[in-house]
Amino acid sequence: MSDSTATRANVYDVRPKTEVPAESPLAWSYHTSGRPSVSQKSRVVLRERAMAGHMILRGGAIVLDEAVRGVLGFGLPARPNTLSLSDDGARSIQWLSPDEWLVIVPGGEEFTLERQLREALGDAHYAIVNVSGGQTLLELEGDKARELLMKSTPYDVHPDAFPVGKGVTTVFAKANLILRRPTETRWELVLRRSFADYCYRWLLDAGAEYAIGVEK
Amino acid sequence: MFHIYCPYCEELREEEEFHPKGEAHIVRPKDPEACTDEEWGDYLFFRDNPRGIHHELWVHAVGCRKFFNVTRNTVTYEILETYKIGERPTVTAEHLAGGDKQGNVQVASGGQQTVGASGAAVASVKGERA
Amino acid sequence: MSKSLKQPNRLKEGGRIDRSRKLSFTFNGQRYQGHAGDTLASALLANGVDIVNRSFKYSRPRGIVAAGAEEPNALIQLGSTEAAQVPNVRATQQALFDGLVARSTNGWPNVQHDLMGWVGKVGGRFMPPGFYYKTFMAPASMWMTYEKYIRKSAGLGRSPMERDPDSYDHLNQHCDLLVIGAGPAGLAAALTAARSGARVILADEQEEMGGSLLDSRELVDNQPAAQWAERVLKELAGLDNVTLLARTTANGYHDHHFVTLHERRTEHLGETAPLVNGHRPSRSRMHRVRAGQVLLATGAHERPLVYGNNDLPGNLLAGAVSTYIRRYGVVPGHKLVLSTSNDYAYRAALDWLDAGREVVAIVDARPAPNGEWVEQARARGIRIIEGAAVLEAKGASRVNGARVATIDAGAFKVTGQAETLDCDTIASSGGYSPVIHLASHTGARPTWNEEILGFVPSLVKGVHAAGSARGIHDLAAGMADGVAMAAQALEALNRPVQAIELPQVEARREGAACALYQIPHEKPTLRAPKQFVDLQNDVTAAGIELATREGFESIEHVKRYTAMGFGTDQGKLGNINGMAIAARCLNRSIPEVGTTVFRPNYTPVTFGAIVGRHCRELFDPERYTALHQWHVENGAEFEDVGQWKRPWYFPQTVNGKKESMHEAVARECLAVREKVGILDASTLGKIDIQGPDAREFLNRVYTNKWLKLEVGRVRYGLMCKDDGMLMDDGTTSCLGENHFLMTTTTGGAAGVLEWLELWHQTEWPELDVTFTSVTDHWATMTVTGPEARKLLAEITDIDLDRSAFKFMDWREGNVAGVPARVFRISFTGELAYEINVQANYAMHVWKTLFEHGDKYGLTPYGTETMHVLRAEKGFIIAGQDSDGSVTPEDLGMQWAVGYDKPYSWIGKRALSRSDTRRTDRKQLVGLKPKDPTVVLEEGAQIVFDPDHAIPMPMVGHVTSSYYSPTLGSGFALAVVKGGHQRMGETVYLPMADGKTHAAEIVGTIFYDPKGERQNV
Amino acid sequence: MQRYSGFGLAKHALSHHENWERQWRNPTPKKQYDVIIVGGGGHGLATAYYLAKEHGIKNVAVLEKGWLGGGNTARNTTIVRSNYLWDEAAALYEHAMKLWEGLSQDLNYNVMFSQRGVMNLGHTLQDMRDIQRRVNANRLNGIDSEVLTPEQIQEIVPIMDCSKNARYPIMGASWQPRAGVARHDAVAWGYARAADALGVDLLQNTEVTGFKIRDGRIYGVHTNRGDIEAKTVGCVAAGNSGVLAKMAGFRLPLESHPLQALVSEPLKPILDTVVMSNHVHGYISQSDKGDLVIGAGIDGYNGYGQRGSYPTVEHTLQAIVEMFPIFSRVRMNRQWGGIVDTCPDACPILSATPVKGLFFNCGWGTGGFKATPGSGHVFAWTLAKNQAHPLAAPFSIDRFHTGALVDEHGAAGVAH
Repeated sequence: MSDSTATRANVYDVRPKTEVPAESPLAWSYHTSGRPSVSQKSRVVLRERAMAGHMILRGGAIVLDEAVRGVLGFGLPARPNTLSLSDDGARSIQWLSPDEWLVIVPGGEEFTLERQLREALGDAHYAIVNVSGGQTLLELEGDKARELLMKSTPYDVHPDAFPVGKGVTTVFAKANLILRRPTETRWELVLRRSFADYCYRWLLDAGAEYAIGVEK
Repeated sequence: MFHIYCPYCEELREEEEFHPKGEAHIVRPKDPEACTDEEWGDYLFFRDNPRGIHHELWVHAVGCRKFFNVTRNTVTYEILETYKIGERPTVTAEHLAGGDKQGNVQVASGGQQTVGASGAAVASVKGERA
Repeated sequence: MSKSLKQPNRLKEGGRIDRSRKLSFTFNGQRYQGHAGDTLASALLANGVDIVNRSFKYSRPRGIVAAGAEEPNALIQLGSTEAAQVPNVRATQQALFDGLVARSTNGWPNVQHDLMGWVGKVGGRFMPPGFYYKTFMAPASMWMTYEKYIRKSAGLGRSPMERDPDSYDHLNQHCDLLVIGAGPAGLAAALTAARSGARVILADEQEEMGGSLLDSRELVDNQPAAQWAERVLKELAGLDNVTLLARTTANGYHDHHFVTLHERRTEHLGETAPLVNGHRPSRSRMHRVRAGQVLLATGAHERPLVYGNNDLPGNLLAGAVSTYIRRYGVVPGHKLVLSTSNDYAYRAALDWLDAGREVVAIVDARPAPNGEWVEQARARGIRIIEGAAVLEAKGASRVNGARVATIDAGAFKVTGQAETLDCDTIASSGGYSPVIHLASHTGARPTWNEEILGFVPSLVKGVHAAGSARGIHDLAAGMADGVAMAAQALEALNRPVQAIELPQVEARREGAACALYQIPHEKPTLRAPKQFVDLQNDVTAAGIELATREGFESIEHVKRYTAMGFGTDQGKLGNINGMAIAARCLNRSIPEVGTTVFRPNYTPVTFGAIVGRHCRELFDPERYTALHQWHVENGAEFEDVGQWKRPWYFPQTVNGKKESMHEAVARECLAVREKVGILDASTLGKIDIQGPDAREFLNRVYTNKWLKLEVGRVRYGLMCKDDGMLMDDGTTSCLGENHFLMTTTTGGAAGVLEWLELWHQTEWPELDVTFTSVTDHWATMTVTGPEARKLLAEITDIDLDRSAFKFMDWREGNVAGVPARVFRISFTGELAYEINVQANYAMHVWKTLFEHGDKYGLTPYGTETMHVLRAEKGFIIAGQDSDGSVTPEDLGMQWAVGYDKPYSWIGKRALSRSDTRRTDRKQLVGLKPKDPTVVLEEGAQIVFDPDHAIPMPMVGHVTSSYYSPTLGSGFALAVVKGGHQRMGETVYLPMADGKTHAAEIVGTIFYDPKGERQNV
Repeated sequence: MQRYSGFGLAKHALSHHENWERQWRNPTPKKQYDVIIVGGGGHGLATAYYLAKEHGIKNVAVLEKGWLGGGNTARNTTIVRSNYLWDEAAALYEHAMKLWEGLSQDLNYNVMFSQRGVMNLGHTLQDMRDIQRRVNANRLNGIDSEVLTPEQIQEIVPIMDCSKNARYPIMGASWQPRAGVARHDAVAWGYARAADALGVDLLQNTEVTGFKIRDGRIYGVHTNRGDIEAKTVGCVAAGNSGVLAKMAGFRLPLESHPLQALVSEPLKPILDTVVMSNHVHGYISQSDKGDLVIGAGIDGYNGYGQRGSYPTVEHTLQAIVEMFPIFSRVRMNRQWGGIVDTCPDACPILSATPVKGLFFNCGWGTGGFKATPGSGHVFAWTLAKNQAHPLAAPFSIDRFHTGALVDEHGAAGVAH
């Protein structure tokens, strides 16, 4: 059934060329639930890395790995449920399934990246989907961050089971998200837009006993 | 709550991440138009529903979104192996009733969940055949 | 008042209470004092409170029997305020705190003088087990009245009537080894595993860890046993790989070693959680533990003996007597008679004597007991009556004597002359039952062990039991077993074992116990004084005998007929005695009668703890679109669609009066039909489909044809399951030769995506295609109405000319400066553009549309108006106009069925089954009410003959019905048997108010039948 | 049979209850019976009773592998109602309802059928459409059923949160006043005692290990207590139907699933009706003993283990506390699981099979208990006449081949 022609897809930049007001998925949450301030007592600190570029890559690992290395300078994570990062940590690729990866890059880079990847991939079988509007990324730090996660996800977040460089899609309260640990001290939560407010309110509620604060 | 080895994620995950999707290895007839109503109804609705070893389809819904197969004892709920779509089970009721390997069932790499069937599992399978 | 503050039963010294901290509390309105470290039960006993409750059925006075989870009687209502009420708290498990307020759950007007007790005394004999099955039947009409009175006497405590002020939470835990029980075996096991480097959780239900070590007479390393426990706990507390959870009950053992541990975080501090650093912690916490291996060191429960009036206050378990004396410094009486079948219980008499009170006698059922503690008792001058037992307790509101005689336990006969001993306390021990509850939660059936006279757990793989929990009651052996079982668990985990050195425990010679359950009486059981088996449910030996006499021979039947074991203690004290009695009556052995099965919970758990944080605002996610804030600020009423909050309608305030829904919808509808409206359609499911085989795939999952859809075009499609019934519908656009965007219904989005993956992964893996949800990525705004083009033209660079951008085309370009895909599809029948932009920019685009829309009368509308408009056009809603029994043909949508597609697409074959070929199937039609002012009820049933008697043959029902402001009348969609062939016929809708509406069957399209308006 | 009455009870009390007779015999199996019923649960015992009482067929054996009423009869949440959507299902359940209404007197055994009303809540517009559709259908089928407003609901159940602040505010409900609950064990025992009195042999601890089939016709069964012959065999073994079908050489359109339930500790009376919500997914009533009896939907996987997954219990209690916030401090005593045989259309099978003389009564899903008298009555007729009772006819196995399903899914009336 398949032919060997290139994936002929509709590709275009969804970012406006001009300055246009943009709202992260948490805009409504900040408006209604506020942002508890960070204090000395805060044992968990939350920070949104909004407006980043999020892309889904689909295809064979070997082909994609080569293209990604060429374009981004680092490859796909080698193992399931892991993460590879650029040297500066600003760009990441995460394993989602045997033929699916999530690439997160600084906002604005995604379209260029998509074009470069498509160029590099040529006739290969693959798909690239921009999902930047559909999700956002939260960072969680502090000595009680792990306990807060234990309240929220059945996944084992003990360092033995969740070393630096790991990332998984899992259950979070009654939603789901991508949970990752790019550094020793930092956790990242990739939330779906429509569930973001629920997850945010959950974090504030469950984090209240740790005097959770939200950085602007 | 089950602890299920996802053969694609290559680790054990909580049942909350999965959805059961019924009996595995149900093949859609190649030529539906050539089927009688009875054959079509059998494909749609009739199931083995065994008490004992059951091969079933699950999806790692909150995870890699892959479908895969689980061989599970429907009485003890013990999972004997999990394996990818397109693969065949190595643990079957016939196999376990056969006897010699029941204590230490070896499974293809990645598919291993728990080694060996419990006595109860074997007993129930044997009971079914008696 | 001052008298009651004296604590007459409190010893001058001893116990593990903090005598420097006095706590006052109230029980049944009376103020008392206790100490930190007390339980409510130990404090009540210290204060000499005998009657703590009245029994459930016979209303007999009841006192405290046990010291732990097995307590059947001392169930109290806790709480000083309405919102803090907790029913049925076991006084033996409630730590005392200052200001605690408790009362008995039964007894009217109070437990001391209870009127129901009189009823129980006189009426008790008319209430054998199952009495209600045998009476209250005549006349039939009276049952509900009888039942009203039966219900009045139901229940123990009462529910609070106000919202719980506290919160609860969950903590997901993972470990290599979960050790349940921190007694000698559990501590030894935990230490072994901890030193071996495993991730260990050690949980114990009591206020203080240590289990039997805390009240043991035995020395460990020549020191009180509790000191060894303290040493071990200190070491464990210092290890990173160990989590210690005190006050934490393992209440359920679920599959694959998932165990729920209920930690009472603040229940010892107050009736509501106290403020800590300005924040109230959760009152209790459920640890959801996934363990690699589990070690049960849950100990054993002592069995009481079953003799006459064994429920009078002053009858206690022998072990409880020791616990109260040694752990709490409380002697629950003055003159003790101990009735026992074993050596170990002798410690109660020795402890009693040490406390300086009188031991009247030890009544030992064995002919010549000679163990070490027996000899000690003899040496200390205690009278030991051999081969004998207590036949019955004497007394009215407290024991004042014990009738004792020699017995032949095997022949179940009293052999000697009875003697009445003057005493106020009877302690009894019939042996020790391993606590096998958790093991039996796994489905493993326990087995009877004749040697220890108890059931021992059967263990599924990965579960280990150690010490008393598997019948190894000896202290030294139990500790050694803890080490051995921990090693066994570590080996299963492939971990090296770091052995620990066991402490020195002096060996103690112990004589064999005898099997003793029910004590014979001179009278036959049915005529003897009541001998209680299950105290909480008032089940007696006579009741069990009667059940077996009536043919209830399986132990499950006996339990159900008598209610034995169905109380909140789940028969911890009574089940085995009950089985033994049933076995005696049936002339069988205990294992022949059956086994005993326990279900979670081990002890009851508040709903709140199980619910955790998933309540109130966090009960279920609320999903919002990117435009939610605007909707809120503009007064939208919302409709729940799945988890989404969708604007339902936007009521405006006209002349200070808020519009009704009807008014708002009429205004919104007319705005769309006459000017332009806007809908937030972002909740529709959106799936990005890419790959060279995408087209073929669509051709197989949709009923209609997809091979020739050109890039830039959009098509509507129906999706069926393989039974031919409609599953979902939506439009799919061709974005590129190998690239499509599918839309689904709001509620169907996740299901459709999983459906596509199912078919791709399991049936057609050879097709090269991928599916990615982009529901959240794109925000969708539908601008529709005659003025839509003019409005949109103001803010877009897309050529909107009707020849350049046709109906069912899509184009890309900028809208309000934001890159967009615009789809010319219409769900309203009017000219319509669905604008899709990256969701982060949606609010800007939406607001820009309003900035420009005023002059065109741009009106926001919600789902209700959307429904009216689409129904006027005969567009269906999957799930509303169809229900899982409706085919595309039933909907009259043969135009969307590709009968000649080469591949037998999903659902095709089923359409030719005999039932789906019937011509009289229920088919979708329009209904025009004969009275235009009538809006038919959705769900109204349709008949052909309104004069038919009930039951009336029903031929269909109304699926959608609205008032159409455009048509000026009500109209409806409905399914009617053979409806497609019945155009113009009249049907009837008989309603609950007695009216019958008449309606004409018409086509489904009520407005603009040629579709000219959407195609301008 | 010793007749039960209040007067008799008093008389027995005076003789210290020493003269009560067995409620049923413990007979040894005969070699041959006219009809064998496989399965001694409520449905099987009811079938035997009606065979003897209504059709004069008294040479009947009920074979039970464990103890009478030990399957789902012993483990359900005892709700009885008949407000089903489709005519076929409604007729069957209403037939049962009418029998329930005189059952205690008919059996001379108080099954404590308590018509305290059942309420099905609606929380969305679609819920309300479904409720109206069902209530209208019920009414035209002669079944008592009405739609309640939130105000009426609040009046009947004052402790429920009917406020607009709820996550899914209550928009209305269907209400069947004649519906209610019954004492589940008593139903099995009452039928057993009455059937026994008519001569039916109740054989406990008697497990069927195979069928004797020749030329496509049944002539008996193999059991652990020897072979027993009968030309008519009816299988009524919920939780075991698939296994029995396999022994007889065919498959059924069934899956067996765990269905969990739980009870609170006994409380003073606080809830007088049965409240069910399909949307937030939980249902609740209070027993005469004071327990809150709570349940929800089935677990998704096949299971014969009489237990299910813990998250199901969590979700159920979340729903209960959402509806009844005051129950947060009430404590859960016990949970358990039953095994329900579910059909793709959530309706039962009452049917002949490919083997002549062998009939199956199964697939009741979560609806089994409430159907007990009707199921037994209709199945007895079917076995006696070797022909489907008119109420049973729509529930033949054939429907899964022709496509004539009676789809109670999506009718908001399916759960319990």
